[in-house]
Amino acid sequence: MQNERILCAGFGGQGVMSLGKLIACAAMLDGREVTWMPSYGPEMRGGTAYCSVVVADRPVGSPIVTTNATSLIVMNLPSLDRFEQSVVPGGLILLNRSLIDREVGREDVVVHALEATTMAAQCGDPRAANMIMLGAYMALRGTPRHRHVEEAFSLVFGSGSSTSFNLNRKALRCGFDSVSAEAVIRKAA
Amino acid sequence: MQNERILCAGFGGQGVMSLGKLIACAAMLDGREVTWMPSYGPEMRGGTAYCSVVVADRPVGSPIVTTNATSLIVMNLPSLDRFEQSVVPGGLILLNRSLIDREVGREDVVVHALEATTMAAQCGDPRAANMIMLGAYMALRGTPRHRHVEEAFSLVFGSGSSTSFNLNRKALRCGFDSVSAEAVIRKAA
Amino acid sequence: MSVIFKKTTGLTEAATHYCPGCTHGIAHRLVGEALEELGLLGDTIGCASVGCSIFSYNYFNVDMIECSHGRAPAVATGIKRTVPDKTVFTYQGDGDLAAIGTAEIVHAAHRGENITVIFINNAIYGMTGGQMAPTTLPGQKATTAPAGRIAEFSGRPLKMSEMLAEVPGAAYVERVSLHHPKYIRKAKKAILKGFTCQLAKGGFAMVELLSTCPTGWGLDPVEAMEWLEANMIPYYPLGVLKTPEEV
Amino acid sequence: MSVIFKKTTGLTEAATHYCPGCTHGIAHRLVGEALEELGLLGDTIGCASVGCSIFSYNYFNVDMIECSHGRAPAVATGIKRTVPDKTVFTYQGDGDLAAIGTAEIVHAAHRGENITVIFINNAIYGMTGGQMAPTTLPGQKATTAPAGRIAEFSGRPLKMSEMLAEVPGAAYVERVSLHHPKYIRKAKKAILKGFTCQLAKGGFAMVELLSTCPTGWGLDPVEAMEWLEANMIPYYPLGVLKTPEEV
Amino acid sequence: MSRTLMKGNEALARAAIRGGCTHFFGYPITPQNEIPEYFARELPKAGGLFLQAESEIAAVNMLYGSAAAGAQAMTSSSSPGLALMQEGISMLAATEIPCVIVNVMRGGPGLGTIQPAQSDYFQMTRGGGNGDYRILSLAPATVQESAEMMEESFALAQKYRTPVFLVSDGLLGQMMEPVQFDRHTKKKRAGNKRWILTGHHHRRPPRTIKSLRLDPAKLESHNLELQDKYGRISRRETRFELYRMNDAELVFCAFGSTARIVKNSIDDLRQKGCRAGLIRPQTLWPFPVQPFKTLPESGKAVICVEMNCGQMVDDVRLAVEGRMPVHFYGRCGGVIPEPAELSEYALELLTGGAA
Amino acid sequence: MSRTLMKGNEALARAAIRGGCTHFFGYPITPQNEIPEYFARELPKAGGLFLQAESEIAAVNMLYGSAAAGAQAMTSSSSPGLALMQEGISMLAATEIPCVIVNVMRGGPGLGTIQPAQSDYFQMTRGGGNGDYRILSLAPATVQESAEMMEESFALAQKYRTPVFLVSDGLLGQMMEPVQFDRHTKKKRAGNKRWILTGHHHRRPPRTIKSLRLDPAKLESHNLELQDKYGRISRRETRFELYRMNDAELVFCAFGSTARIVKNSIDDLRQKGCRAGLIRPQTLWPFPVQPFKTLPESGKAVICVEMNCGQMVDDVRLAVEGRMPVHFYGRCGGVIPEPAELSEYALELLTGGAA
Amino acid sequence: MDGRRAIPHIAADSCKGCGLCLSVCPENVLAIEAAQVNLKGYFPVSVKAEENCIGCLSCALICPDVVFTIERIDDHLEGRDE
Amino acid sequence: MDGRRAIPHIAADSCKGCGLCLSVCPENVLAIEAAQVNLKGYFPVSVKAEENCIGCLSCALICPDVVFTIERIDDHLEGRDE
Ligand SMILES: Cc1ncc(C[n+]2csc(CCOP(=O)(O)OP(=O)(O)O)c2C)c(N)n1
Ligand SMILES: Cc1ncc(C[n+]2csc(CCOP(=O)(O)OP(=O)(O)O)c2C)c(N)n1
Ligand code: SF4
Ligand code: SF4
Ligand code: SF4
Ligand code: SF4
Ligand code: SF4
Ligand code: SF4
Ligand SMILES: [Mg+2]
Ligand SMILES: [Mg+2]
Repeated sequence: MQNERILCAGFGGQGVMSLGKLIACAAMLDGREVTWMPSYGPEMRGGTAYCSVVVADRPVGSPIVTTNATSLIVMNLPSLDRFEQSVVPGGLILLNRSLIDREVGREDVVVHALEATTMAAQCGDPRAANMIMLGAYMALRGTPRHRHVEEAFSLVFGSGSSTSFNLNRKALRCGFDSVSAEAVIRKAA
Repeated sequence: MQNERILCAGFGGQGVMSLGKLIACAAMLDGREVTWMPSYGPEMRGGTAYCSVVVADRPVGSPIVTTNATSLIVMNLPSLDRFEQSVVPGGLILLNRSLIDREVGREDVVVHALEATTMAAQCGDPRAANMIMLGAYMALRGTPRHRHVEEAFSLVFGSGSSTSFNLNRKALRCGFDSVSAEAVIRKAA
Repeated sequence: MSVIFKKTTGLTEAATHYCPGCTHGIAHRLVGEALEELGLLGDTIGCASVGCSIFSYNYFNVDMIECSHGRAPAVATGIKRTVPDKTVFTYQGDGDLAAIGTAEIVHAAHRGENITVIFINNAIYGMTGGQMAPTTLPGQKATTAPAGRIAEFSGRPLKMSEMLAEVPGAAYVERVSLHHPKYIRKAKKAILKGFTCQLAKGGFAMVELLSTCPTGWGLDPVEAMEWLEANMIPYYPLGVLKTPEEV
Repeated sequence: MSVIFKKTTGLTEAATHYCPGCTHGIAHRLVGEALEELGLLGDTIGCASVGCSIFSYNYFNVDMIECSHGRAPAVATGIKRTVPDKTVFTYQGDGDLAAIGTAEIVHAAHRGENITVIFINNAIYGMTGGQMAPTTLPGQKATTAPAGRIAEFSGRPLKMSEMLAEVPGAAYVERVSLHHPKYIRKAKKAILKGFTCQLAKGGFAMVELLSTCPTGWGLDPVEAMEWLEANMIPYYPLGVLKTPEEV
Repeated sequence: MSRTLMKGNEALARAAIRGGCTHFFGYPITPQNEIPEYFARELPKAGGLFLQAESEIAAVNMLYGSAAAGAQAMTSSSSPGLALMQEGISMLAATEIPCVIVNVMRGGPGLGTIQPAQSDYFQMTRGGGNGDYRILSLAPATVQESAEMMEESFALAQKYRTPVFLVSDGLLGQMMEPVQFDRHTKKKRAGNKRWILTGHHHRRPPRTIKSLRLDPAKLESHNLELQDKYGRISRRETRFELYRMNDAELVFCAFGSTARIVKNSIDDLRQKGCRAGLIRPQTLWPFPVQPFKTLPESGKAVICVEMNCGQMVDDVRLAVEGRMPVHFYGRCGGVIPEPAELSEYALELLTGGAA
Repeated sequence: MSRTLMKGNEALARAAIRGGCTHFFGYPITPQNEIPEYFARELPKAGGLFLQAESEIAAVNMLYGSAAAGAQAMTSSSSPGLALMQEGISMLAATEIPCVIVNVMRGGPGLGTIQPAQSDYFQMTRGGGNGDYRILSLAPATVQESAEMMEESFALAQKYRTPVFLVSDGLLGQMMEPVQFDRHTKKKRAGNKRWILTGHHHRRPPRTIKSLRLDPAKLESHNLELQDKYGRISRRETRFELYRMNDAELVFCAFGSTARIVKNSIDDLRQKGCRAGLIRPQTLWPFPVQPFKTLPESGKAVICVEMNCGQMVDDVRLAVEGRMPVHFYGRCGGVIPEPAELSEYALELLTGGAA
Repeated sequence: MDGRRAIPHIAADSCKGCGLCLSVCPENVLAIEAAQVNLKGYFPVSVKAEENCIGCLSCALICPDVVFTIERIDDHLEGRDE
Repeated sequence: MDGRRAIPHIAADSCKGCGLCLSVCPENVLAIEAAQVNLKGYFPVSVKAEENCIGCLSCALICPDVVFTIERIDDHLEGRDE
């Protein structure tokens, strides 16, 4: 399977850290080698937060994905500004249209935009936008496996309330389903 | 002139430190290279104190004289016990008979004993025993010069009272004069 | 029309990095206003401590120095003893002042250093992520006291102002609170007094400001203010603990 | 005939290195007697501090550990939290406890550590040769205060007992003096109370013993006792500053 | 054996408990806060004690007292906190107290940054406190290895009656990686406890733990005994990993998280036809000299890569003893090198004829 | 010029005042107490300020504040006290504060002893605090040189905006020796003061002295600037003395008080027909590599002599680069080597064919 | 004492949407709209009932981010308040 | 209360001649002779008027070097003092 170098970025409260953890954890359950690395420090306070996830078949060397990302999952405008150039040609930019009102400037990457915050609100809580993004990512990349993502929920969040579990699951599904239905895909030039 | 390596030792309050300083300072005024090195630390409290003086014609290397002393000026018994073997053959042991009631065991050194404490008391203060010893040392070694020793008084003690200056001077003279008069000199075997 | 409130020139234009609703911002404004009103901005040297307020040197419109964790009072001493005509203050959190920096604050008070100490007591280590501070209240949760502080295990919270008021060299010690505009006005007066004490060469002055850390406490900013009022003030009573005759 | 006074088994046979007339020797005896009388010698771990009393581990007939300068209360904390059934005490000078070790003693009190602190206040740094301590009296000469301590420059002396009594976790704090047999009897009672407080799990207990340093003060031992009475007691009033209900 | 995705810091803490840690004393500092926080939650459940100290100085002294009373105790901190512990560490070394100290390094000097760095190599290998002493310094490169070394560190501390450093950094501490805790490798060692303070119970003379020896002869012989022990540790506990070294013409030397980045470069360089390999010190002190003595014939140059300004280079030079040139590539201040820049540097070096 | 018999410590203090020292902050510790005591008496008379701090940590931080406000400030301490200052020294280096720190070394580790030693060579040359920094480290061998180096240290500190170490020891500090204070060599240098804190007087933007740079790129470039400066210091300020080196077959390397003892041995060895010489580093950092690169043809072996367990040996080996064998002879724990034992060791080495 | 006495001006991009000003405004002058996000990603406060502002300064005193500038309407107040 | 009640024993080689015991003895029992030096070089205290000792323990309580052992003369005191 292909190695994935994923960068998840957004505002502090948008759940980009958990999003990354879920991918890493589920990929681990898929049997792959993974690392997850957060940005940390005061910049997380209110500012932009991001994390790096590497999924590979051999032990991972550098866990940092601030260059050569194969996927960028981006939830707000400042993060797009900062990381747009970090994606390899042919890579994927998955963006939250609800908070990003500009187009991606690059022509050599796959861009998928969706109204994640709005969709999450429809599912019951706008804070579940990260799950919408995760669902879309899974649909676009065909990995990690659904089953393992759901297993990862409890590993990452602990055994939380079943309502939040159901909400997350619903948002995940909604993001997943949206890909074929609503997506606007531009192939790289 | 000959290099001198002098060890002065006694109880904490007997003024062996000043004795050494006076020799060093006067020898410096004689134009020679000198060092003075104290023992320091809690062992000085009540216990035995000593200092090393080196007088030479070239810059002094090691300032420590716990072995190969050419002269040992010793004011109490524990110090004689400790340092008797530190003197080179042919060296001098100048001892305060008032507080040392045993004979020196070695045959290969020059021993000069005097009742320094008693003599000092006669001069006005038993605490001036160190000056008695200094006077005797000067007489025996012919160095440092009287004039420089008296100059050294004010350099070492600061400009103290004239009474103490006079006392010191008197004791010094008394020690000096005693050498020919009272000394019991045994030549090295 | 006349402007009855505007941003003090005691603060720079920089936006703070503090979390939404963090009272560090209020405290900053009060210090800036006090220095401006006393005409001291050009003559002041501030000592930033290690805590969320470490970047305060980006916000105060005065010369500033960053101090190692807890050591601001020693650094301030070095400065004040070198340029006694300058106004020197420290701005310290409760981790900084009441834990690692205990010796330095006690001895600045002990020597009667003529400096002003702004002490932000938010009952937690904000910057490092909500660990227990010496000022954390019994039962209050912290990342290193997951079940809440247990007095039998960690002791009852340290009352720095009361303790320092006992030190002979301390001239002025007052505790105020930032939880409500009415109290904020009083806090401002105390801070002014803290600086005029220094101008009068009165000796060591400290103003303790009861503060919130919404992030560390896991409360929203408004709840945090309520929590402060309901929990901190009863344990840390407000008021003047020591005052010089003349100030 | 019956022996009405003999050397306690709380002390070893070793002769102390203290200067003639130094009250460290008296304090040692009182601690040794107290531990013996309470039957604690076999179960006690003592923490020696850095000062003239560093060699106290040669004199007390208990297991002991040497602590870095000022840190004995932290070391004692580590020990007591590991073996809570042992009796743990520190023996600290005023340089050790009131200067470099301020943070450690305050926080041992703050946490209410169940230890006993024997605090020898001789108003000077004895071991290093008579430098000024935080407890040196105004006008008192020291090698680093050649003209005598100047309060305007160095502050008025720190009253550790008063300060620590303000700390909520402190259970028992008393100041006694060693200048006269009558007071020495009282000192002994206080030390006993300091240990029984620990046995009762009362929390932090400290006994401050006003002491002499004939060498550092440049006085003969008898003069030193008189100086203590005439100068130290007025500034450092004797008595109980804090007491637990039950002890 | 099942794998858990864990932060390096949390894996350290969990492994410490498995390794027998009973007492933790520490003071918060980024980027190691997950360690005390984990202990605060988990150590009491395991029957141990977590106590937050008022400072790093208090923490290291509590550690001293606790270990002296027989606990398997540890502390952890990050770079400036370690600097504050230096007097205490010198004391621990002098009194031969078995205990473990974790350093999750961040950039310096001064407060520097909270981002990862390796600029405490000197602090971790050359004392930093006063006097002649050495601390066994373990440097893991993965979360798995962090856990394993941490678990083992308590046994090593007991075996040699010595403090042990576990040298991590902000990258290793903050990242998550799958980790396996194998129940069977868990080694606990009681060690000789005849020196601990228990109270003499009137059954033996009082015991003293101390460092002060005013008689120079006694202090010298104590020092010689310590040096002896350090010699034993050097002979027995030096560790390293070799990666693709068999036929290497370009020999990297890197430790900890930097080493994992270097591995990426090596794979990359090999694809580009450059035979690169890695010597990874797993102990910083004792430094693994041996692999440098037996460098392959093919070797042309050594590149030392560190997240600092070259603190390990001297050790590498001393080990290489002039057999081939030693180069240095470093990033610092929280900048983490990219595999690509290392490859580039290496290729330039080779084509520039530096070898 | 008249000679005064002075203790090394007092000569240091007097020279500091001559060198322009205006502020002293310190905490008592043997064997350096004569320094603060001298300042307490004399600095106020010279218009300066002596303040006793509550600890070494407070002292180094007062020093920081005072120098940041423009004073020519210094502190002094001895080995364990230096260990306590490490965090502060790292801060001083990071913020580039010109100031002087005296270390009158005593034996270690831990409290060790108050007797002389040189076991802080690592502390004085490899940081000891966190991060990449270096401190210019002057090591006198006589009371006269102590005074000269001390006097000059303030100018060096200003010139490079750096803390400077003056590395003495209990022997040099406690001994008395004649010393001359030459009025004409007194160099004072104001240095660039545009960074000091004065209050902005509404005439310029506020100034900040700080070490924290959360942006790794900024912290890295700050580090590179520091390294640049250290390079400049290395090139310009490295110092050493050669003693009877012209035709030496046996090359001693020793610094500070040990070097004077070694000189006795050299004279002794020469009398016995063995051509010995000495390279004496007068700066410990930067270490004088050059004289080792140009060792006389006659050279057969290097003997590094230290009052520690061999902390300088690595630097000597790195400088000798395998051109001849490097041996070590050391005493520690307060034991001071005798000239005779050094001669004996040297002769055995030569006859044992070790060269 | 009723009626309009002052105008609160808001530097919306400095606002972090903490809600403290709302909570202390005695006249309910201020509001936060969930719709609008500022440059920093916060929902900033806005003036919803300007006419009610009595110029008590509570909002300005409690705002940690010095978002407010308050102007008094002089004609109305002149001579009544010092 | 007058007369002899106890005997002070002195371990002269432990004595540092500080004089504290002398200064507190209410009955002038003790003395220091300038003539005699002990092993450590101090002038130790000696009992000059044993018969005056009332067993008040003052000397023992203040002696920093635990030089004293005091014995009570029982026949004289029995039943009078607890
Ligand atoms: C020597 C050292 N130890 C620990 C830290 C980590 N540290 C940074 S801020 C802080 C606590 C800050 O808490 P507080 O002083 O209460 O300030 P707040 O953030 O709450 O305003 C700590 C422990 C450090 N930077 N340096
Ligand atoms: C870190 C450190 N700083 C300084 C010293 C030196 N020192 C030894 S004892 C002492 C002071 C002791 O004074 P005090 O605690 O009052 O005890 P005393 O000797 O008066 O009984 C000092 C400063 C030290 N050993 N370690
Ligand atoms: S963490 Fe707490 S103290 Fe720090 S900025 Fe946020 S709210 Fe304020
Ligand atoms: S120096 Fe002072 S405290 Fe120390 S032993 Fe002598 S008299 Fe006692
Ligand atoms: S000034 Fe008072 S009334 Fe006006 S908006 Fe602010 S808080 Fe509300
Ligand atoms: S108090 Fe200030 S930052 Fe908070 S919501 Fe109101 S204006 Fe915005
Ligand atoms: S017991 Fe009392 S009376 Fe007897 S010698 Fe001692 S002090 Fe004097
Ligand atoms: S008090 Fe003790 S040491 Fe002092 S003179 Fe009397 S017996 Fe001797
Ligand atoms: Mg706080
Ligand atoms: Mg004292």
